[in-house]
Amino acid sequence: MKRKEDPRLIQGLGHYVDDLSLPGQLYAAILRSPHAHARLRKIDRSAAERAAGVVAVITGEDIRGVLGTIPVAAALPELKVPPHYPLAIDNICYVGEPVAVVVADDRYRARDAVDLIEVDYEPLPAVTDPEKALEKSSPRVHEQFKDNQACLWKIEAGFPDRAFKKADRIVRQRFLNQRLIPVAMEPRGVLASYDPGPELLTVWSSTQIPHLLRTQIAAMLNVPEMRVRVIAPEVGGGFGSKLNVYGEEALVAHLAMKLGRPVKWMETRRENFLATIHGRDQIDDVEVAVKQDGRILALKCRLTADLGAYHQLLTPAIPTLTGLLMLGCYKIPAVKIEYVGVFTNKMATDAYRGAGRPEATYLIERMVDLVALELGKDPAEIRRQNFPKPKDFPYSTPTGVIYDSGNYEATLKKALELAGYKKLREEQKKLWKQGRYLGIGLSTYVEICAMGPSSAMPAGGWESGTVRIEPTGKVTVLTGASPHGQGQETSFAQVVADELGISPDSVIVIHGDTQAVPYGIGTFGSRATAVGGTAMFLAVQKLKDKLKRLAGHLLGVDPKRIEMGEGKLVVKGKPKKSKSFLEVVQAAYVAKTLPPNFEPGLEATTFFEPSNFTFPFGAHVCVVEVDAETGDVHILRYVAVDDCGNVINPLLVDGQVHGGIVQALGQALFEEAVYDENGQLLTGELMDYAIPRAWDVPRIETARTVTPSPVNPMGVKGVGEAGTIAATPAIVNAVVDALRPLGVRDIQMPLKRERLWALLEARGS
Amino acid sequence: MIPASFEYFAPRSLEEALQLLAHHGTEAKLLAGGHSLLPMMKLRLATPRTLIDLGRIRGLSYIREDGGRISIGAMTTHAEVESSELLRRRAPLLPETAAEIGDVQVRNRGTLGGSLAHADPAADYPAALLALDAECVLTSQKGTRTVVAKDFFVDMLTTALQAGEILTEVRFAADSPRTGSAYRKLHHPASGFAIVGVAARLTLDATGKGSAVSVGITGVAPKPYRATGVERGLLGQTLDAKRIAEASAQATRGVEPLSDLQASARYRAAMAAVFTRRALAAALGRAQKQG
Amino acid sequence: MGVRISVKVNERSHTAEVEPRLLLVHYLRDVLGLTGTHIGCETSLCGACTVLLDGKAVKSCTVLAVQADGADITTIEGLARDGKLHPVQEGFWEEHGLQCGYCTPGMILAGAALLAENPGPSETEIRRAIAGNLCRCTGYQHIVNAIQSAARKLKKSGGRKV
Amino acid sequence: MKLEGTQTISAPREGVYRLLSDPAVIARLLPGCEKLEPAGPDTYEVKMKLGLAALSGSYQGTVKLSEQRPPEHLRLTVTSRGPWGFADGDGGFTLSEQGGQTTVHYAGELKVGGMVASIGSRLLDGAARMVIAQFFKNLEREAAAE
Repeated sequence: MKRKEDPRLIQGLGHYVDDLSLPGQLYAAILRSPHAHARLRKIDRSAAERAAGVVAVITGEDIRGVLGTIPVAAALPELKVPPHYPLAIDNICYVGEPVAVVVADDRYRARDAVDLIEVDYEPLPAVTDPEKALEKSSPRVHEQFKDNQACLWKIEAGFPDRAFKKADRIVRQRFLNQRLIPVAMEPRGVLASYDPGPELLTVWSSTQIPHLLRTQIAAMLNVPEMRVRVIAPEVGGGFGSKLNVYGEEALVAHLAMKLGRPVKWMETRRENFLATIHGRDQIDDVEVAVKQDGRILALKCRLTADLGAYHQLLTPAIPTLTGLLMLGCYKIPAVKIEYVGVFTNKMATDAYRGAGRPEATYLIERMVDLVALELGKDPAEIRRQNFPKPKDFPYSTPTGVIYDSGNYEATLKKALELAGYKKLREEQKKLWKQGRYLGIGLSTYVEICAMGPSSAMPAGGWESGTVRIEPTGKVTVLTGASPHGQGQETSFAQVVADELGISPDSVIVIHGDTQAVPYGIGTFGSRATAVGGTAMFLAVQKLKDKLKRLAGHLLGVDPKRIEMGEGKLVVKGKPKKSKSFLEVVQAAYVAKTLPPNFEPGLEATTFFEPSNFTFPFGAHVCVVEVDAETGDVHILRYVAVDDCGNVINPLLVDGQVHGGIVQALGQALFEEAVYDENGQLLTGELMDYAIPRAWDVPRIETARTVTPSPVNPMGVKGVGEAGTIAATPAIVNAVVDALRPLGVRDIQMPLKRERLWALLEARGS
Repeated sequence: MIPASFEYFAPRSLEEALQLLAHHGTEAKLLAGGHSLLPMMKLRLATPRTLIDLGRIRGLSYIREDGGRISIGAMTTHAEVESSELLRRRAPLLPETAAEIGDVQVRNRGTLGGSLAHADPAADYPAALLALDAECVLTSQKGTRTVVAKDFFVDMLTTALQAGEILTEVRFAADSPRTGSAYRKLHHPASGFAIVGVAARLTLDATGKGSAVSVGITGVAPKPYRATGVERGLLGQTLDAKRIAEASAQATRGVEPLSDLQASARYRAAMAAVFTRRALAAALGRAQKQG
Repeated sequence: MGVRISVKVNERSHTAEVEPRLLLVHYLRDVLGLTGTHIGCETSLCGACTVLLDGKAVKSCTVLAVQADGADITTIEGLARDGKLHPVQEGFWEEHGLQCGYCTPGMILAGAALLAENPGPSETEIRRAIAGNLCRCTGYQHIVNAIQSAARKLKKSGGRKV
Repeated sequence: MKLEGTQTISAPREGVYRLLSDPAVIARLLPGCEKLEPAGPDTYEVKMKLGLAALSGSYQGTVKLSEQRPPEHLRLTVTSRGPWGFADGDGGFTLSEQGGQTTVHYAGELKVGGMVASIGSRLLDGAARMVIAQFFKNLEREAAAE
């Protein structure tokens, strides 16, 4: 089915934040620190205040005691939480930290006035290397803490030390999961307007979590939550970067209230690089204990996560997801993980597509390949040997999660067949002899989706869904999930239409407006369909029961005998005895012939709390050739076999998989946020930070197996992040495999040409 | 994302433009396609007080051949160079190079003159201009003078253009028979600029020896240069893959390669040799095809 | 100090007095209210702001409004004719060529400009032609499919001028 | 960013040293320096206009002389800030003489911040080289004029 979202989007009729304008609207522009660490000595804003068109200039002093701090919703033992103000008050801790806001009558003049603000900074020594930051001699990012360790979290289960003693071999490797910049195509933006009559503050923000944002900015602004309405209009991509509460959201709202005029702020791409959350940035020191036959007995990992200067919403929690998923799709009985979160003078990291799970999958999938290399076995064989079998599900891992359902061997088998694995290996041997570097990389992944049971989520893991059948027989669905490109307006309409036996054209899905939609959690962690969709599905069931009851009443039969479909409610076995869908709906509203104790109207809301996460899985195969002269990586084939449970709309699932794989390809080959030792972001624009373009990307071959999830009635699992989680190690495994004849066992991401060239050159290619 | 204010002039004739330029001096910048200048202005790395838009002047956009000499007006866009039938036939190196600049949209607006005058050390055109032994025609109120490409590029972002001068035309000789050329480039993965860009043109004599060989290299050093070491190794020689490979090793002789996040000086030097070899090999193949 | 410009946008003529530094994209969005053209970067790399200027795809964030004086501009709002979607728009809809939709208007116009010049492009030609348009959602494959599908349709219908 | 190199000036060491330690001369050596005024012991306030073709901007900052050991060593610290960020250079100059010529060895560090750091990195190497080359070219000229 074609997407319902598309007609407006392909005609330029969708409205993103910057497309909205209000009468009397002002524009905000932000002055940001060029220093990574400094004391603010003095700010002279007089020239800016005098500039043409300028209405206000505010600095940290103006918000001291007025605006609350930016929230962090992560509970971890020994977590240090530095105060994080929307505008720097005394100290600067990263390049890009907001120092002052100019509000003017047009965006050009606001921008002009920013250059007129004079700031006297006292530069302080910065620290950007997380390991150096842990040394005693390191400058401290926050003076009030005795060191830069932000948190410490440990898991130990299944006697890992004993397992390591029993091992035939121990394989060790350090992996750097580099810092990434999410680069949603639409930068962040906020428009706020305050209506003093009803005392209503309306905030339009490019966000993935309108309800949570409302709760949080109400608190930051110290206004009652019911006086705040948050609307997420069209959102031009998020990838986790808009799963957050940002200082600018509170600042712009504050300014709109203070100035009594609507205020808009749009992030520039440069600001988006400097001051929207970054992703990944972990150092993983991993060792695994293996038996000669290939069985993996235990895994140990010390995980050092560079959290940046402050916590954003989930910053310190992200690496815990790495911990939970670290054993991948393998039955590894013992584990020991120690995660240290570190403050550095950089932008905060937080949830970026996959959020902790790509890091886990990367390290375990690379490790399994290293084990194969060490034992001289085929990497497919090592994987098969360590998979839990279908009968093992639900499978409880030593890290404390329960994989709901799975058949890992089936996806691997299908992927290897599609790729023609055996032939590829033969081809590889031939090409190696000719001095050509063909490589084949596997990644068999499992991931944690459908976030998630509330016990495991900082702000609740349920989702809301409301279904309202209108008197005309048209259906309005309200979902607390706030999609931004995933296509739930279509897939949800499909589900509701299927259930009610009507056309999807008769269903509209509304989301992203806190005034319209019951409280919700939002779209992230591949949860929209499995959790939000289920809430809606259950709400539809309530209405179906009601419709059947009413139809039974109208037709004079037991409601259990009523069937729904094709616009009708029919008595089972008596096709002529029926009422049209519309007749029954109207009867519910006209309310003249209702069964006893039957509530008029047709609206139902469900808050669905999942009992567990879901665990999609799959097997990806990547085939590359490395240009021996330049180090250029050519991806020749990419085969993805994914199992995300039941599928509602195959085309949408393919779209998610393609996009995810290409984002992973970005990390594997190009992307890297580089800070210099003074804390300057050297990749501060798309000129220097490469995200994949159409010509960098191969055609992706997709296929699926279907293992429904028992966690929700639709049997769906989620697919938003699968590609990103799976593909990075598949590509890196392929490139390392290609260079195997040179004795290469690991290469640090991104696999820049020069890095590969240096390996080729050093080993006398 | 927003340029600083400036005073704007859109002269209708070259004379008028020269007058404005003379009047406003170094505070004025010339606006051609704007694809080098406007991005810098939007980031406020460039804040010219005055902009003189050359876009309204007729007669600065042309590609013509006269007696074996090709002349191209400075306001000719990359897309026009790329798709010129005349150039594809008579000097295919230039369209091949133009096709490697930026992307479609950039090529539709960016101009030959604008790109050359900006003199980005990683721009593509300069390599081709050097290999073509082109001349740049500089016009001022005092008249015109021509500067050969080798002397036009003075340093990073610096050309031989003096105050009051406008680059109006580029000229060079069309290919003679048994000439082949090629442009080979290692793209910067983000910006698309040349980490290394090599333009090669060679002509074979009746015996298959290289009677003319020129190699222009961009992206490697602060300014584009002729790889004279490579050229000397091939001139008058019977050209084959082996000799080309040997000569290409001299691609960075006498220059100190740049170093940045994407490529160290060592890698740049190595790639200069690889892409020189590839460009020359392709050029040779094309020259031989004509034989 | 304003400069007077006249432009034709989506077949309608407009005259305005603009500040010389006003970018074409801001003229289209803020002055004419045509917000279908998006802004994604400031370095002319993302292509979200692509419009057709005298039939050629250009990045309207890197063109001054004054440079467009006298030009004929097509934005995404003007691509459908007489209530009928352009084949490239149809292609994007049918082949799921978009997710969040932010890059989509620029991408569609880049595709339409390509097909106007080259009605039967190869996959490589399509990928080259949209290399100046970044998409972070789709992985490009469905976009390529969408343009291919539009090319097939155009061929069947005997072409259509953009 | 580390900067290091050697330049030869056709003049005796004393003379070169005198030039390098004379604020009035430094003002002429620093490319784009428009104004240099005393602001404390061996410290001067400067206004500079740095121009690389299209890219140009006005900077203000300070120049400080230290570690002065005539005629063989001195250290120059330049800080500057402008709308596109800051650029701070700090380097030692060691002078030796041979056959009436002075070899100046310089070693130091350049720190840039703000816009210049995050977008200019591609051009930074070349730009630094250009400024240094200009500095020594000016020094050569000053030495010749003595």
